[in-house]
Amino acid sequence: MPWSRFDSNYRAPAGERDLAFVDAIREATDQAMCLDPRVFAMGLDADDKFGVFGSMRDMTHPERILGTPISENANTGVALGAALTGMRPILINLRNDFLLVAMDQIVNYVAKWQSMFDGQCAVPLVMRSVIGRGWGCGAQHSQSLQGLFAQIPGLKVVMPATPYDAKGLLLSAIKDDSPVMMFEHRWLYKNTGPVPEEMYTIPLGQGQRLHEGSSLTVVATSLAAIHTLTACEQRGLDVDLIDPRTIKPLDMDLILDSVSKTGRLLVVDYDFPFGGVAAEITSRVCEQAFDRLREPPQRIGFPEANMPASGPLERAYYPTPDTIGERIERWIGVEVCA
Amino acid sequence: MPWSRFDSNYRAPAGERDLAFVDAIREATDQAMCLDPRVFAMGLDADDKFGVFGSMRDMTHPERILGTPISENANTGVALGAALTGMRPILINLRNDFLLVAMDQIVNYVAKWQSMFDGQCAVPLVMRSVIGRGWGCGAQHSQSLQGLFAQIPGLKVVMPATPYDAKGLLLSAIKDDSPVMMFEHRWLYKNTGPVPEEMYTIPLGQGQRLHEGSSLTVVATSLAAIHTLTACEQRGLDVDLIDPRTIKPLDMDLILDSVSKTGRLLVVDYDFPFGGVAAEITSRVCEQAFDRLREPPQRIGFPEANMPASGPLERAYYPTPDTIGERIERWIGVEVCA
Amino acid sequence: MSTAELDTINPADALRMLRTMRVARQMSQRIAKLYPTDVMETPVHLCIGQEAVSAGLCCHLTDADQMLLGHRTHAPALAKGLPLRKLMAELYGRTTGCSHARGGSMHVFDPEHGLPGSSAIVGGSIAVGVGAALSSKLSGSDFISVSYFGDAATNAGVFHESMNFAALKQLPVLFLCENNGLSNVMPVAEHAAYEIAGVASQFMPVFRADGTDALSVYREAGKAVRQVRETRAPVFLECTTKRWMKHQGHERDDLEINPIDPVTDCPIARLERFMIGASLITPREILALAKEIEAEIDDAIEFAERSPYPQPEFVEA
Amino acid sequence: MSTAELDTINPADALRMLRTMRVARQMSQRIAKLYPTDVMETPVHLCIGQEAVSAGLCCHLTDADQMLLGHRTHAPALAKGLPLRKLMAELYGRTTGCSHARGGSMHVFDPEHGLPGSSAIVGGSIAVGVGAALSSKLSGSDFISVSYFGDAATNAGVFHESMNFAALKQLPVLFLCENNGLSNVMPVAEHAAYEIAGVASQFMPVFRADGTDALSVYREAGKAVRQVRETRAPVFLECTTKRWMKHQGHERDDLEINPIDPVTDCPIARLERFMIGASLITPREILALAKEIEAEIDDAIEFAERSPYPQPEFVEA
Ligand SMILES: Cc1ncc(C[n+]2csc(CCOP(=O)(O)OP(=O)(O)O)c2C)c(N)n1
Ligand SMILES: Cc1ncc(C[n+]2csc(CCOP(=O)(O)OP(=O)(O)O)c2C)c(N)n1
Ligand SMILES: [Mg+2]
Ligand SMILES: [Mg+2]
Repeated sequence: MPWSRFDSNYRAPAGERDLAFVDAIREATDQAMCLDPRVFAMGLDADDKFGVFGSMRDMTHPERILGTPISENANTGVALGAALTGMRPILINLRNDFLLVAMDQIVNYVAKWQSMFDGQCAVPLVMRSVIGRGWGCGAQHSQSLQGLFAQIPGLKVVMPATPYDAKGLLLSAIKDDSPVMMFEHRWLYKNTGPVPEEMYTIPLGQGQRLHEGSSLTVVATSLAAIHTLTACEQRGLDVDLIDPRTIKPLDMDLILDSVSKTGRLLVVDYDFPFGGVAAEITSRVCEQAFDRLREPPQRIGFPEANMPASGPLERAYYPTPDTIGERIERWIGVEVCA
Repeated sequence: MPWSRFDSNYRAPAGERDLAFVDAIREATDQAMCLDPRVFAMGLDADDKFGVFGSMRDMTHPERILGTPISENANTGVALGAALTGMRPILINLRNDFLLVAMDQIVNYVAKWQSMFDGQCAVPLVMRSVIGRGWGCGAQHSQSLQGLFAQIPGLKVVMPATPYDAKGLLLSAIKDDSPVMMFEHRWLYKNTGPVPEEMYTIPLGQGQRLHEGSSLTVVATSLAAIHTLTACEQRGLDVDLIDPRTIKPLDMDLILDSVSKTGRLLVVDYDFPFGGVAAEITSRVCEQAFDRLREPPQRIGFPEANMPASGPLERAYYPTPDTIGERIERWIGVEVCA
Repeated sequence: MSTAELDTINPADALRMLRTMRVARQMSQRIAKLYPTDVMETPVHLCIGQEAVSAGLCCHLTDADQMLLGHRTHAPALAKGLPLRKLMAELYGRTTGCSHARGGSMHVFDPEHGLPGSSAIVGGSIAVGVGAALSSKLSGSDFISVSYFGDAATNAGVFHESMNFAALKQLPVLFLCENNGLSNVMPVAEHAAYEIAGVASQFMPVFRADGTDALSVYREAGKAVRQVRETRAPVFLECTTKRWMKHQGHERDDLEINPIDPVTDCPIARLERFMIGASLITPREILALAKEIEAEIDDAIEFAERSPYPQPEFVEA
Repeated sequence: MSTAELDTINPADALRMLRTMRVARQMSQRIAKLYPTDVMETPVHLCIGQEAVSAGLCCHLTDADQMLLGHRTHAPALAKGLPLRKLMAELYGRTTGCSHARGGSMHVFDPEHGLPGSSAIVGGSIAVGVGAALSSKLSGSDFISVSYFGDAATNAGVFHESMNFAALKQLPVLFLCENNGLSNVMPVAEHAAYEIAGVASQFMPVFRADGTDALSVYREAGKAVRQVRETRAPVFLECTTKRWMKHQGHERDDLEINPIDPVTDCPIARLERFMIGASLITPREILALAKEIEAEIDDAIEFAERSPYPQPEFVEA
C-alpha cells in the first residue's frame, strides 16, 4: 500500500523544531524508555525492521522491545500481567481492527482489573493502535474503533491530531497509572509540526481550540480534526474548532463554552454512525446546553456500512475536508472569520 | 445464585395463554427447529440438563443441539461457516460478557461477511445471549453490551421485554437472512404474559407503545422498559413509554411521533453511559425533532463504573422502578394519566 | 502411600499441607452451611476435594512468587497466603474484604502474598500469569509466576497463545492445570478432544501428579517449580483431582459421571493416614488442629460480620 | 522426483496441476508488473513459489467441497475454480469482480466453486471452515471442507479452538497449513515455539508434504482428502513451501533468512522437468500452454478494464 502517496495538506505553524507525527511518537517512546527502565514495548512487528510504520525504529533500548506472535488476546493479557507486577508496558497493535481479537482481555480484564480490586493496584498499561484507511484494504482493515472502547468504564482513550499532541499525550499515557488507549490515524503519520525536544505531558481530558470562530462549534477528533481545520482554513469558515484530544475523559467545559458562544454544534468523528463518540458529545451538549443551542445539532461520520474496497466506493465512504467544508458552508454560509 | 428469588412484578394483560419469557424462547426455538431442518442450536451448555436457564430444555430435536467447549470465538466462526453453507444456526451464550471473547468473529467476520461480498450470500445466524445481574457476580458477569454491538454495521440487535416479543422477535431473527443478535435479560425469564401458540413474527425495526401518556416520552429497552412500565403503573405517571424492541434498526418514526406529542425525552437503557443506545436515540431525537423538544433530554443508565460485587453497591449501581419513577416524578410531577 | 514417601517430604511441609488443606476444607464446609442463609451474596465455587493441589504447590512458592487464579479461588488463595478474614469479609461483601467488597468470591487480591488478582472469565488469566513472568524476566527479578487454571480453561485459545508466548520468550512461569475432569456438568472428554498434557508437551516440559494425593502433588510440584526456577523457562504441571461439590453453590455434586469415594478420593484423609502411619501426627493432634482452625474460621466470620458494608455513594470506584 | 512417481499420479492430473500453477504464476507476475501503476488499489499478497500447494490439493476436491481462505487468496482461489476474469476485475475494483468490488484482493468469493469467502484477519477463517464441515454433517451431505491457512495463523488461539471443535464433533474438515516459514518478515521459529504438525497431531491424524513439489502435495493431499471423506473426521496436512515475494506488494523478497533457489525451489520448474522426463509434455507444449495462459490473462485484464466501477451512491450495501 503506497501510504506515502497520501500526503496531508496540514502544516502546523512553524515552531522551534518540526517533527513528523510518527517521529513524535517515536521520540516519546524512546525518551520514556530511557527515563524509566520499567517501560517496555511489545506487539506484533514491534521489533522488526519496519518498526510499526517507523514509530519504533532505531530505539535506544531494543532489548525492551518484544515482537510477538499473532496472538493479540494473549499479548494483551501478558501486558496486563506485566503491568500488575511492576512494569509499564506499551502494547502496540498495527491495526486497531486487531484489538477486536483482544477484546476479552481489554474489556473484561484490563478495563476492570482496578475496579474489581477497588483500585488497590496500578495498571500502567498503554495500548497504542493504528487506524488504517484506504487502498482497498476493505472492511476488516479500515475501522476506527474509538467509539467501542470509549463505552467501557476503566479505559481512558486518547486520539492525538498533531505531532505535538502525539508526544504529549503518549507521555501522559505512559505516566498514567491506569490503562490508556491511544488511537493513531495512519494518515497523520507524516504530518509535521512543532514538537519540543524535552519531555512534556498534556493532561488527559484537556481539549484544545484549533480554529477560532463564532458561527458554529465543530468538535472533531484525530484526522477529522485536521480535515476540518483544512476546510476552515481553505474556505475561511467562521468555525470554532474544538479537538478534545482525549475522548475519555472528555473536556466538556471547553465544548460547552464554545457552544455557548456559537449556539450550533457539529461533531465530526470518523467512526460508525450509531452510538459512539459523536453521539455521546451530541447528547451531552443537548442535555447540558440545550438552551444555548439555536439549531439542531449535526454529526458527520461514516455511513451505516462496512468499508468497501474499490476506490470509488472508498472515496464516497470517507468524509474529506471538502465534504466537511461543503456541509459547513451549506449550514452557516461562507463568512470570512475575523 | 438464587435467581429464582428475583421475581418480577410485571404481569402482562391476561391473554389466551400465558407463558413465561423463558418458555416463549423455548417454544420459538423448538417450533423453528421442527419447521426447518436447517435450524440448529449450539453453545456452551446448550445441551446440558439446565438447558440455558431452561430455554433449551426438552427440545424435540436434541440431535440438532450442540454443546460446545469454552471456545466462544471459534464457536462463532463455526456458526458463521454453517450459516454460509446452508444451515441456520442459533448460537447461544449464557452471558453476554462471553461475547467479548468472540468479538473478532462477531465484528470482523459475521457483521462484515455479507457486505464484503456485496450481499451475494445469506448469513442466517442468530446470536442469543443472556444479560446477568446481581448476586455479587461482579464486573465480568453483569454487563449489558447491546451498545457495543449496535455500533457495528451489519448486525441487527433485538431486545425483547415481554414473552410475546421474545417469541416473535426470535422467530423473526431466525427467519432473517442476515445476522441478528438477541439480548435477553435474565431477570425477565420468569415474567409471564400472553403468547399465541402458533408461530408469528414481529418485524425487526418495529417498536411498541407500552404505556400511553402525554407529558414525557420515555424510550426504554428490555428490563428497563418493564421497570419503567412498573413505575408508570405504580405511580400513575403521564408517560408515553416506547419500547423499541429492536435496537437496530430503530423505529425512529414511533419515537419521533411520541416526542412530537410530549416535547420531552428520557431514554432508559441499562448499559454503560458513554456512547451507547441511549446516546444514539438522544442524538437522533435532537437532530430530527429539535423544535419539538421543550426541555433538555435526559438519560438513565449505569454509572460510569464497572459493576461492584457487594449487595449495597450493586443496589446503588442499578436503576430500579423506584429510581426511574422518582426521576420522572421530579421532572414532570405526579399527574394521573387519562 | 508408604512411609518411603517420608524421604521425599520434610515433616514441616507435611504439616503445613495438612493445615492448608484443612483450612480450605473447613472454610468451604462452613461456607456451604451458611450459603443458604444468603449472608454471602456472591456465587461461590467451592474447592472441596481439590485442596491438595494448591496446598502441595504452595509449599514450594514464596510470597514473592505470583499466582494468577480463575473463578475457583478459595483454596489456592488461602494456600498462597490470603488471610481467612480477608476472604471471608469479601464473601460477606464488606469493606474489609480483600477486594474491598468490589470483587466477590471470584475476585481475590493480596499482592503481599503474590496474588495480583483473579478472573471469572475462563482462560484469560493464564495470559496474565505469563505477564507476571515477563515482569520477572525484564526486571531481572528472581520470582516466578504460576498460571493456575482448570481443565476446561485449556479449551480456550488463550491457553495455546499463552503457552506459545511463554515458550518463545522463555519466561519463568508454571502452568498449573487443576484437572477435576469437569467443566460445570460437562466431562472433560466432551470438552477436550486432546490430552491436556500432550498438547502442553509440544511447548514445554510436563509433569503430572495425582491431585487427590498431597504427597504426589508435593513431589511433582517441587520438581516443576525447581525446574522453572533453574531454567527460567515455562513448565507444565497437570494435577488430576475430583470436584465434590456442584460447580457452583453449596450442594454436593450428583453427576453420575462424577462418583466420589470419600475415603480414597479425600486428599485430607489420605494425608492424615500417611502422617499418622509415619508418626508425624496423632489423631488427637489432628482433632486439636481441626478445632484451632474452626476457631480461626469463627474469628473470620465474626470479623466479617462486624465489618461495615460499603457506602452506596462509593459505587463509582 | 523420478519417473516412479508416475505410478502415483494420473497424467491428466499432472497436466491439470501444471496448468493451475502456471495460471497462478503468470497471473501473479502480471499483477506484479502492473501493480506499480496503481491500477489495482488493493493490497496484494502474491503466491509466487507457493503454487504447488493449492494446485496439488485441488486436484482432489470437487466444486461442492468448501474452502475457506485467509488473506493470501489468489493461487488457492484460482485452483479451486475462481475464473480469472472475476479475480482480475476484483483487483481492478470493478463491479464484475467476484465480490462486486467490495472485497478487494483479500476477499474472494465464488460459491459455485466452493469458495464461500475469505478473511484478512489472520486465523479466524479456520473456524469458518470447520463450520462448513458442520453443515455437511448436519445436513447429511457428502462434501468436505478445507480450512486453508498459513504457518503464522497457527499462533492464534482460534487455531487450537477450531481443531478441538472439529475433533470433538468429528467433522469432515481438512486443516491445510501452507507453511512458508514466514509471518510477514518474522521467521517461523520466532513466532511458533512448537512444531505445527506436532500440535496438530494431538487432535487428529497428520500428513506432511513438500510444498515446493507438486507431486508430493498431490500424493499427500490425496491421502489426506481421502481420509477426511472416509472417516468424516478432521485431518491435518502441512505443506512446507517458500514465499518468493515480499509479504505484500509486487517486490521480490530480500530477507536474508529467506533465500530462494529459482531452480530447486520452483514447483513449476520441478513439475515440468518431471513431466518432460516422463514424456507427459514437451517443452514446446509448455510454451504453448504458457502462451495460452497469457492470452487468458490478457483477456481477464481487458475484461476488468472495460468493466464499470461501482457507483458511489451504492456505498451502503
Ligand atoms: C469465557 C467463559 N466462558 C464460559 C464461562 C462459564 N464458566 C464458568 S466456570 C466454567 C467451567 C470451567 O471449568 P474448569 O476450567 O475446568 O474449572 P473448574 O470449574 O472445573 O475449576 C464455565 C464454563 C466463563 N466463565 N468464561
Ligand atoms: C489477527 C491479525 N493479526 C495480525 C495481522 C497482520 N498480518 C497479516 S498477514 C500476517 C502474516 C501471516 O502469516 P501466515 O499466516 O504465515 O500467512 P502468509 O502471509 O505467510 O501466507 C500478519 C501478521 C492480521 N491480518 N490479523
Ligand atoms: Mg474443571
Ligand atoms: Mg507464512
